[in-house]
Amino acid sequence: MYRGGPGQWAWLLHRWSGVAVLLFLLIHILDTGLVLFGPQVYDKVVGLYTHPVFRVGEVGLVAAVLYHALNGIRITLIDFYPELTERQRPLFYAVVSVFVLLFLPTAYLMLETLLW
Amino acid sequence: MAELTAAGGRTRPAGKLELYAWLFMRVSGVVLLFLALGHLAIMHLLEGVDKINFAFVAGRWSNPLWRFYDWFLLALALVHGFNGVRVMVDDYVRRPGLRVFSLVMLWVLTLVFLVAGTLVIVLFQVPVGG
Amino acid sequence: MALVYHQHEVVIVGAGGAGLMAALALRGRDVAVLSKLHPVRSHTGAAQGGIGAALGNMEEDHWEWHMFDTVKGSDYLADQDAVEILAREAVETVMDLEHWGLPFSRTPEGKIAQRKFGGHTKEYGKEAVRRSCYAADRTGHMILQTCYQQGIRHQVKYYNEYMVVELLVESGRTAGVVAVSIADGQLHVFHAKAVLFATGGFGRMYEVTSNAHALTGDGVAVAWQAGVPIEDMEFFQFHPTGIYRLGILITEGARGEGGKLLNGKGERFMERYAPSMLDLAPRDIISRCIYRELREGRGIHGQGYVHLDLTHLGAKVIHEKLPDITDFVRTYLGIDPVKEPIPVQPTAHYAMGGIPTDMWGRVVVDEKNKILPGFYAAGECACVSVHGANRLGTNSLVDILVFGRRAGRDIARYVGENEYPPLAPHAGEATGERLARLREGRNGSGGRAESVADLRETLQREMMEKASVFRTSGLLAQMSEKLFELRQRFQNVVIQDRSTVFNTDLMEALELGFLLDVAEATVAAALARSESRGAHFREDFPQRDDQNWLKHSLAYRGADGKIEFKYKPVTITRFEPKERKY
Amino acid sequence: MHIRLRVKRFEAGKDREPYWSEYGLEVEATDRVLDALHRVKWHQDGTLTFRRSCAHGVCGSDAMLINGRNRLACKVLIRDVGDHIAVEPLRGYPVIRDLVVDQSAFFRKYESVQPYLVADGEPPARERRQSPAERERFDDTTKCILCMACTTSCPVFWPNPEYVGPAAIVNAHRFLFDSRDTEKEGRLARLNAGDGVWRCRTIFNCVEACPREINITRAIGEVKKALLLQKG
Ligand SMILES: Cc1cc2nc3c(=O)[nH]c(=O)nc-3n(C[C@H](O)[C@H](O)[C@H](O)COP(=O)(O)OP(=O)(O)OC[C@H]3O[C@@H](n4cnc5c(N)ncnc54)[C@H](O)[C@@H]3O)c2cc1C
Ligand code: HEM
Ligand code: SF4
Ligand code: F3S
Ligand code: FES
Repeated sequence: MYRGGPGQWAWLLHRWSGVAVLLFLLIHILDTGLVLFGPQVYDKVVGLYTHPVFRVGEVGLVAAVLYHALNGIRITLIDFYPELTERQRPLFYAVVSVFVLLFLPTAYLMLETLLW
Repeated sequence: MAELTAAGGRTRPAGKLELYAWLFMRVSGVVLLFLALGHLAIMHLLEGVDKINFAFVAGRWSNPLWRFYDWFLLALALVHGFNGVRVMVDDYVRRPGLRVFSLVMLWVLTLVFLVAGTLVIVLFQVPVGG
Repeated sequence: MALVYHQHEVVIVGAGGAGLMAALALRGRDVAVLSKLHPVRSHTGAAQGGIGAALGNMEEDHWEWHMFDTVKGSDYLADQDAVEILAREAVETVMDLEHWGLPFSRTPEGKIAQRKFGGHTKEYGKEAVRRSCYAADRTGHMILQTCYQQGIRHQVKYYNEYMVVELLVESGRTAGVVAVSIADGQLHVFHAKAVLFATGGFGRMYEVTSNAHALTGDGVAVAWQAGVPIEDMEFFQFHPTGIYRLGILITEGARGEGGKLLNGKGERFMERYAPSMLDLAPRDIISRCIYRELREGRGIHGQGYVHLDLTHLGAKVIHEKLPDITDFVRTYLGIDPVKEPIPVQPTAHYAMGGIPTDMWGRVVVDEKNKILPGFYAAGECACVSVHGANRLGTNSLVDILVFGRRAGRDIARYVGENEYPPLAPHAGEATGERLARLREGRNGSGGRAESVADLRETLQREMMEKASVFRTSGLLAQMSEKLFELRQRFQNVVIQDRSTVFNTDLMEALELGFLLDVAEATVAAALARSESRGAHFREDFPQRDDQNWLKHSLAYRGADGKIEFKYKPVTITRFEPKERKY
Repeated sequence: MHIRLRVKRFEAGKDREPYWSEYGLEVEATDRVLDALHRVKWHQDGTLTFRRSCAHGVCGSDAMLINGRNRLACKVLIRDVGDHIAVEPLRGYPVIRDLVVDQSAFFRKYESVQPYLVADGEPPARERRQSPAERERFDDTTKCILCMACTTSCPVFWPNPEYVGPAAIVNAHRFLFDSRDTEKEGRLARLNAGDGVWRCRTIFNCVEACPREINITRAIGEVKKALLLQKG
């Protein structure tokens, strides 16, 4: 394993979170497509999503999108303001911090009903 | 000295494709930031999956603005995501034949999903009195 | 193994500043540049301080002043007709470099910036002048890059990682070279009308040196083995400020910007030795002064070093003008030169001597300047002689470029006028057999197997002790015996690596052979010269002796292996020898 | 101090797979890793093969993977890497032997960006003028010693040796932002190609690897921006 800096890990995560979100999106297009077959079919399938396994997966999805979005902003900022390259490490830590700040309460709210 | 490899100064002319693709990723990213995070916030935080059912969708899509919002999100995310994978294919798939095949498949898939998703959003009829 | 045959009108050996400049002067012709290192790894890239030229961009300056300083700096041993060319052509050479893209540092008006350097003065010695054109403290790096880049532009043909091991001379004419391609061990014969050697220096014969590992005097030794004499080998310059123990150079530019040398008592000791030039006196003088201070117990904490103090220059000057040396000092010593002085000691730096040439880079083989047709030399491996007994800072970069180019121009003329000389049918085969013996461990006369590293380390240590800054006949005689012993032991060297692929073990063995050659010539010439002049200081003959020694030495290897000398007069045109005071 | 030095070995045309050799030796904490390699080569195993020349970080010969990172062996001190040291050849180019890789493809990429000044018209008798600010504009990228550490640390390059790579871009930048150069278009077009500058994903490994502390990603960003703002 090459011992790269934070940028390397940021990129790996960005890449695979993007792929994960894309896969979800494809599934989501298919399941939403079921609305064309009427309420019985749709409600039955979508009802599966209330299963705890899916609930946890859903939190994972939110994490992936959130991280990908925040890091995407970091990259876009650096791209349009090359002088920010000098601050790439702090920027990465900012992404991580904002991620934690937003993700923890969100995850709590989303899983709240499961916990009770 | 002996040349052990051929991978050198070969260039693949790209016109402005790579430039626009790169720019698109950033612009669509920023738009997606609002669309996708907004969507997630509404669906998974304010509402919660247990509230999502046929009636909910029907209610939402009775407003064309929401239909447009969802379609726009779908289209943008699809193209953004597929372009992302296209870049990955360029990075990882080295065998020329396999590469072309992967890229073609990718575009076919994108088109299929885009058309399918669009059809769903356009064709969906809100049941009378629903 | 069969030899691979090539034919090129011109073969240039060495891709440092001198070789590349010659190649550029020959662009459009059938030229091959052979180098044992990739061109951008050449040691020209390590030069820091600058290139001297009387541009007069910052204050009044004239090439005559530059010429005078060079002659005086050489302790009057330089040939003044050659120095005149150096000083005059320096200006256009610097302009050429600028036009080719060299990113010089600039003055506020956008001209090439210049700074002070040791021994460079205005009005024939009045005070220091700003003459050194620089690109921060990586002038050599930029020169090497710029020349290499232009070479790419003009499609110069490079043979990289080819090590030249033999010069082919057929019936009094140069016919080519024999080289090993390092990557696969294949032996190649290059048949050529003209050959230029630009193989750089040989500081690696000393233990503490600013020179790269690759600087082992290959070209000088190979030429010597082909019967060419070598000139002025007794003059080897020690640069006063190498990083303690490591020998890594701290450019004179640091003193040019105002850095001071301090001894263990905190005194600026150069005030005592060179009251007008102080820390910017020439290198031979400062190196001796440092050794004196050390001998008399005034090193820092009684150790073998003094301090180079830059702390008063302030962070801005240090970071802007001396960024690389700041990096070296931080990396290797963990010291911040903005806050702390740097421990320094003299370091083996530059060979004034080398393959004798005339002003067109043509190699001459006797005291009457008889030419060996088709053989040229330029750069540090050559001796024109523009540096005489001591080179001034910034003058080597001028030398390699001015005379590299002149050699290139004359080669263009020569190859236009001449056909390929005949090549002996078995050229290179004896060399091939010798290398194969070495590689296969069939070397030696059956004595104890010797290791290259042990012999080299002994050589370097002993040369440092016995033939460096201060010399006596006793020490030199001991060194001479030591070299005889090392030469014997070298016959029994056995290397471990039997492979043909990138065999650096074999290369190091060959390089040790070259180092032994140049060391023998150095010691013999130093023993012969019973005077002190420039970098050659004999404690038993501390005075300069113009009566007997205002002449160049030419060392020949006799048939019996003994070294013999001939002497050649110094050309004096404008400046009569005077006592040298700063 | 005592260290354990492991070196990944391979000889083209002889070995099928790389293997590791391990050496124990005494060194000073302030020695360079290059010194340790030399000590092994000179006193333990003469077959150990690597490139080196200047020994102080200016010639670019001895970039290699040291404890998982690209470094110059002559610019890393033992105390910076500890007493367990693992050394491997740079990734992504064919290994010729041990730590020596084939550089030819690397230099072909470098050459492809026209790494030389092109200035139209007859040069003036004296120097072309350039203000200190104009000179400063490209200072950072003039420092490159072509050591290959950046390109071979780039995760985009590893699977895709066609990527022109940070080192070539750095050297294109050196001329793109030189006020004297007049050949911007050709160079920009080259970098706009499919294997050009757009392959860079802002990973910053190159910056961390560069022994000359060049802000490579910034240079790449500036080239991207120049392409973006280019007319036509
Ligand atoms: C640290 C340092 C700083 C310096 N600073 C300055 C300065 O500020 N100003 C100044 O004027 N001078 C300076 N000098 C001196 C100057 O840099 C050198 O004298 C000069 O660069 C030598 O150039 P060259 O072209 O002769 O040789 P080099 O640049 O040393 O090149 C030698 C070439 O020969 C090749 N070669 C060697 N042997 C063989 C072989 N057997 N077969 C094939 N190829 C071979 C090598 O591969 C290399 O390409 C400095 C020197 C050092 C060491
Ligand atoms: C929410 C806001 C989003 C932002 C700000 C964003 C931003 C970005 C950016 C800037 C890139 C380019 C990275 C690069 O060139 O190095 C990128 C790549 C990518 N994005 Fe997004 N994106 C977002 C949402 C999405 C979504 C919803 C998907 C899935 C459908 C997605 C999938 C991808 C993929 C697969 C890549 C390619 C990754 C790579 O090349 O390494 N992104 N994203
Ligand atoms: S940019 Fe830095 S790491 Fe890359 S080749 Fe140049 S010096 Fe080496
Ligand atoms: S590591 Fe590679 S992706 Fe770009 S920032 Fe450096 S070139
Ligand atoms: S040996 Fe020159 S950079 Fe390390």
